[in-house]
Amino acid sequence: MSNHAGFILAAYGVSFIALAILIGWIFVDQRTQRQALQELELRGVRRRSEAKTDGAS
Amino acid sequence: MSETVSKTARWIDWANPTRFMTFAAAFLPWLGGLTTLVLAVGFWMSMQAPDDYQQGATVKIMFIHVPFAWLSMMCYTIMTLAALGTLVWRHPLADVSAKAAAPIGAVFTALALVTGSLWGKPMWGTWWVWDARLTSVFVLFLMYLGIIALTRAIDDPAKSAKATAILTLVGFINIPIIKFSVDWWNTLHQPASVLRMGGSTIDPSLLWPLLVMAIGFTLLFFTLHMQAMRNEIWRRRVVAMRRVAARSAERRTVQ
Amino acid sequence: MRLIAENLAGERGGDLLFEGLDFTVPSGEALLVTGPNGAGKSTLLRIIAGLLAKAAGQVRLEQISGGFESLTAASHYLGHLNAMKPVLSVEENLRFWGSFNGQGKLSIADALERVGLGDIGYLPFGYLSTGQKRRASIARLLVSNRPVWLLDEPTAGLDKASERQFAALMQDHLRGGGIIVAATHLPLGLGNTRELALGAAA
Amino acid sequence: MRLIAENLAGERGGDLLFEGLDFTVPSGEALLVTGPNGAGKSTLLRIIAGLLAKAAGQVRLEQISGGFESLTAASHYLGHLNAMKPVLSVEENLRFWGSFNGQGKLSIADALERVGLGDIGYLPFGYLSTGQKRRASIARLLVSNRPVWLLDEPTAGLDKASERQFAALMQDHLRGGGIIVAATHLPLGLGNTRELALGAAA
Amino acid sequence: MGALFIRDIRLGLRAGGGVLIGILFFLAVITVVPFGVGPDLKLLARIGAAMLWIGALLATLLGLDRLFQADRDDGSLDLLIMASERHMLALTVLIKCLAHWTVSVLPLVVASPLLGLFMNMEPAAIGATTLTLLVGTPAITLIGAVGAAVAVSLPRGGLLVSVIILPLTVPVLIFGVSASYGAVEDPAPFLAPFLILAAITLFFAVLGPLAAAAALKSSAD
Amino acid sequence: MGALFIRDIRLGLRAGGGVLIGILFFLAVITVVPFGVGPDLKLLARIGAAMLWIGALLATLLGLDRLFQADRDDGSLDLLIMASERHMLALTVLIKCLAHWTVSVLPLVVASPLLGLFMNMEPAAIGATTLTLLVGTPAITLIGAVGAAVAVSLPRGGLLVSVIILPLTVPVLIFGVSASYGAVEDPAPFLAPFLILAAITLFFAVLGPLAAAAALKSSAD
Ligand code: HEM
Ligand SMILES: Nc1ncnc2c1ncn2[C@@H]1O[C@H](COP(=O)(O)OP(=O)(O)OP(=O)(O)O)[C@@H](O)[C@H]1O
Ligand SMILES: Nc1ncnc2c1ncn2[C@@H]1O[C@H](COP(=O)(O)OP(=O)(O)OP(=O)(O)O)[C@@H](O)[C@H]1O
Ligand SMILES: [Mg+2]
Ligand SMILES: [Mg+2]
Repeated sequence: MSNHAGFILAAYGVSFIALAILIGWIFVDQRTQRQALQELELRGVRRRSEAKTDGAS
Repeated sequence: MSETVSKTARWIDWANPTRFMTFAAAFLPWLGGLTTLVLAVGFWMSMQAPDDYQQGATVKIMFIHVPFAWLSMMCYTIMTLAALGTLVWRHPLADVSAKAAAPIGAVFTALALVTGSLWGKPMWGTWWVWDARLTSVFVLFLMYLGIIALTRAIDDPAKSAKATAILTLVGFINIPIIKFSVDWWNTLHQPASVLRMGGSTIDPSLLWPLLVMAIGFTLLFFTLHMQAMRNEIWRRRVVAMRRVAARSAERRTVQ
Repeated sequence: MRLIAENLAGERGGDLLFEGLDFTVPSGEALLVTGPNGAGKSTLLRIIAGLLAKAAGQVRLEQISGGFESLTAASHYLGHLNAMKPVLSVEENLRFWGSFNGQGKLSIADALERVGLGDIGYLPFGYLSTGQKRRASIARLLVSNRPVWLLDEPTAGLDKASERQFAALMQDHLRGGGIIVAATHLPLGLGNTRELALGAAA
Repeated sequence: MRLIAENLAGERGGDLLFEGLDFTVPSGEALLVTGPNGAGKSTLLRIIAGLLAKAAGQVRLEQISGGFESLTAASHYLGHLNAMKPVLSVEENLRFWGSFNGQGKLSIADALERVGLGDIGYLPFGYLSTGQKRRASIARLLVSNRPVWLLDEPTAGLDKASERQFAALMQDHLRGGGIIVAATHLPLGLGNTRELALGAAA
Repeated sequence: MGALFIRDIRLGLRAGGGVLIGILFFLAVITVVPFGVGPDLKLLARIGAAMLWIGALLATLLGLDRLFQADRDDGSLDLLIMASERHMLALTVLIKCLAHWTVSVLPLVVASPLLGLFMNMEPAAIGATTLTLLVGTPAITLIGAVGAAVAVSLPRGGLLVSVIILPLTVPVLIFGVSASYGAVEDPAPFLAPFLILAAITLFFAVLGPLAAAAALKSSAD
Repeated sequence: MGALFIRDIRLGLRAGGGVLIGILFFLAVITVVPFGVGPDLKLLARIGAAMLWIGALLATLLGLDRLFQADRDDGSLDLLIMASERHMLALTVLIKCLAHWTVSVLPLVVASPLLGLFMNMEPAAIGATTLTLLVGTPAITLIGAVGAAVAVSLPRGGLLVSVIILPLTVPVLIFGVSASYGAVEDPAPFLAPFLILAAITLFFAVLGPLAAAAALKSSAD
């Protein structure tokens, strides 16, 4: 039954690649946001109030 | 009455974004580790699983196809609950949750479609048929993409929240309607008859790997979702702080 | 009748523009909202009109006369945009708003006369000059009867004569027991006005 | 350089609004076009800009410096509409007009600084308040270098401080040998100006 | 309310190219299908009803995105929202939908018998299709209103609106087509799907305006 | 010029939600078809090319009427016309058309092979349809641009002219679809209609912008 190996490999391969991209994107996003946040805090910008800023979402 | 109010208030208080962030920071590493472990075991088990007498080795696709299909529906359900959260309780985390879930759900749905197609070609001899289940998953995929597009098109979160929530809710009505009406439509024109393995009679040697994989992918979903929610909250803080910065700077130049 | 704001706060895109505003405008008086560009004058008017959610506090109309149910229902809003269709004639536009908003006071011909457009009501609105467009929108305030007028830079584009004409119209409205809240950079030429100065762009 | 109009006439929808206009604006001076609503001020500016056909006469630029080929090519036109896209940021809008119109003079950041919008260039244009929008459009005049500025009610919606700022910008432009033709109901606060009063609404 | 209806009809006739462009698109759809399926008249007759329905569905989308956008751009939407105590906003939406349907979709319905002839359909099928179009297309407009309201603040919401609403219009299409077939093919019933179609239209006549009104209210800024 | 292209692309992407929307729209349109005609794979394969073309036509027409209107409404059009000594107006029109095509139509062309698979089309037919779409759809945009320009210049009479111009898109559609079929069905030729299609596009690439520019120049008021 190895004549279907191509399909199985393709299915697992596509899934692996897609999930890897998704995970990678989420981690890159995390680093971007964290860096931006740190940079702003270094410049001395403060949120007006935590609850307010988050509440405005 | 007053008791329910205070109860809701307490619950909302618990789930405020700051607490969520603290909780997520502590919890995420463990969740991530567990996910890796379960997925590794599941993968090993599915490699060991015997071939099906009818479907041959292609049954291995089931171990990923079925969890993806389940997760695609679970994710939409979570988004629907979040939409209710936005519209009814106006909870600030609800919109964050919905927005973070949409891309993840879209990926899982796309993978269910792709792995299903890759299974269908050797089993049915065609990549695609317009049968009830396939079509409704495809429409689900379209709705995910539509919701993502809408959240991206309106950049003010306060405004996009409600629009997206309305769309998600209206879309949820759509899923049963489509499933139901596609049956209608299939009885009218003779559909290409579709082979389908009986869901109930799965051999334990196939069932166990499937269950472990399903749990693993569900854990993966929650890990990613929590992390994406964290990112989204950070993103909103960054935007808010940039605005504050800009405004105080403008005050300086004007005066 | 009194327009009352208590501890009112307004925000835009997560930024608080003003907060803790308290004011009362009794019937027959006008409130002039002033302040630099971006101070939040238009935001305040839109909040009073009920078009924008308030960030905190409240604003309401007390002792409403004339059978209106709420502040929004009792208000005319004249924003930057004229809310008229360029392809319809001035008269058609006014006739529509007159019957949609109801409570007619002046006939369309009279209203046009009052803003000095008596002869060109048949022209498509899109053909008018800037100032004429503004005057046609002012005529919209006259064809339906509303006690509260919310005016956002109403005199932008008006020439001196029309400004005086419009000041007279506002005086009439106040004398009839109306209330006016106007955001403006220019003096409006009214007598009994209070002023609310919003801060620098905050 | 001199802007010269000879026996100029303008019409709208078959009506002659003005005729026999003669004027000369030498380099370094401003012409103020005044008159009641509907007198044809905007029409005159659009004719000078080459956007509207003249009914008779002619208008031209003599001794053009800077390599421009015609009056139209040498002119900046600031109409009632801001010619900016609400969904693009202020900077993106200006960058587009800067590279489309070419002949850069100020950088975008400098131009925004000059109109007091230095820090909010990243905001979508649609988010700005009326006066801020107008100031952003004024910045458009600064990013490309054109000797002739045709301004239609340029200060509509500006607060007092921005009006002064804008007057200073216009003075600079004139000092650099530019020409300004402005239609307005309000004094612009310029020194060396000529005035052209168009008749009553015809 | 009547005033709003008249205004919107006037606007549609005077300014928006909706009517004619819609019909034109409808014609284009019907013209190219025979190229696809070949000169097989039987086959054409069979898919005729489906094609008329698909054409009408797509033509309805043209211009639907401007349903509220135009009013927002000139400030009318603010006043319509402010008047919501006098005229319930959902009712205002309903009237606007009706006007849009009258101007842009009704002409298609009227033209459909002619196109049915081109597709070699039987008279009974033509009648049934026209009837289902008449009853079913308002549902599409009403569903579309929700999409248009959600996307109102987007300057170019056109495509987005269609994407949002097309999955929702699927049931309408299915029942419309099956009712049309039911009228000619024997085993298939006509009345059941037709009644369901009418029910869908009535359902969305209530739900669509309510959802659209909610979206519009939250869009004001 | 590059700046104009980039601006228009940005506008298209930002406002409507991106390329994604284009593809998504097409997917949604094509999904609707099997619901109408039924899941018969053979029939779907036969009408596949026609459906892809109809979807593309619809996507091109959506928003095309706003091509110049949007610029006119915010005053940009005046400045574009005034700059005509620096940038020939016809070129400006061409660039705007290109940007519109790139944002709203190109994604569909790219997605069409996938949809061909869904419609169960043969590989040769898929390739031919994609190719004809790539070559033919610009013509539709260019023809539409003339209509849009005329509509801007004559706010009332414009409609009539657009309706005279838009039927010109029908030949494009017909040659596009027949070339697609020519690639798979034996008696029908592929090359002849394909070349005619290419010729139409080239012809309108010259004539369209010139005509539109002339209309725009006379439009300013
Ligand atoms: C693109 C094609 C396909 C799609 C979109 C798709 C979609 C789905 C969905 C949504 C489910 C979950 C159903 C539920 O739990 O209610 C599912 C389950 C399943 N699918 Fe697929 N499928 C596809 C192709 C296939 C093929 C080709 C096979 C096998 C020949 C297959 C076998 C299964 C099995 C065995 C299950 C689990 C059994 C069950 O829970 O009922 N699928 N699929
Ligand atoms: N839709 C919006 N989204 C986000 N921010 C906005 C929006 N509209 C306005 N703002 C911001 O809110 C602030 C106040 O705007 P507003 O229009 O109320 O000012 P204003 O006092 O009326 O100014 P002007 O005198 O220029 O009319 C401005 O800084 C502006 O940038
Ligand atoms: N597109 C048009 N078609 C026909 N007539 C028009 C058009 N635009 C303006 N008019 C008419 O031309 C006359 C002059 O208009 P114009 O805009 O030049 O006046 P203006 O002096 O700028 O007035 P304002 O001070 O109000 O801006 C007006 O009476 C107006 O009705
Ligand atoms: Mg304002
Ligand atoms: Mg003027």
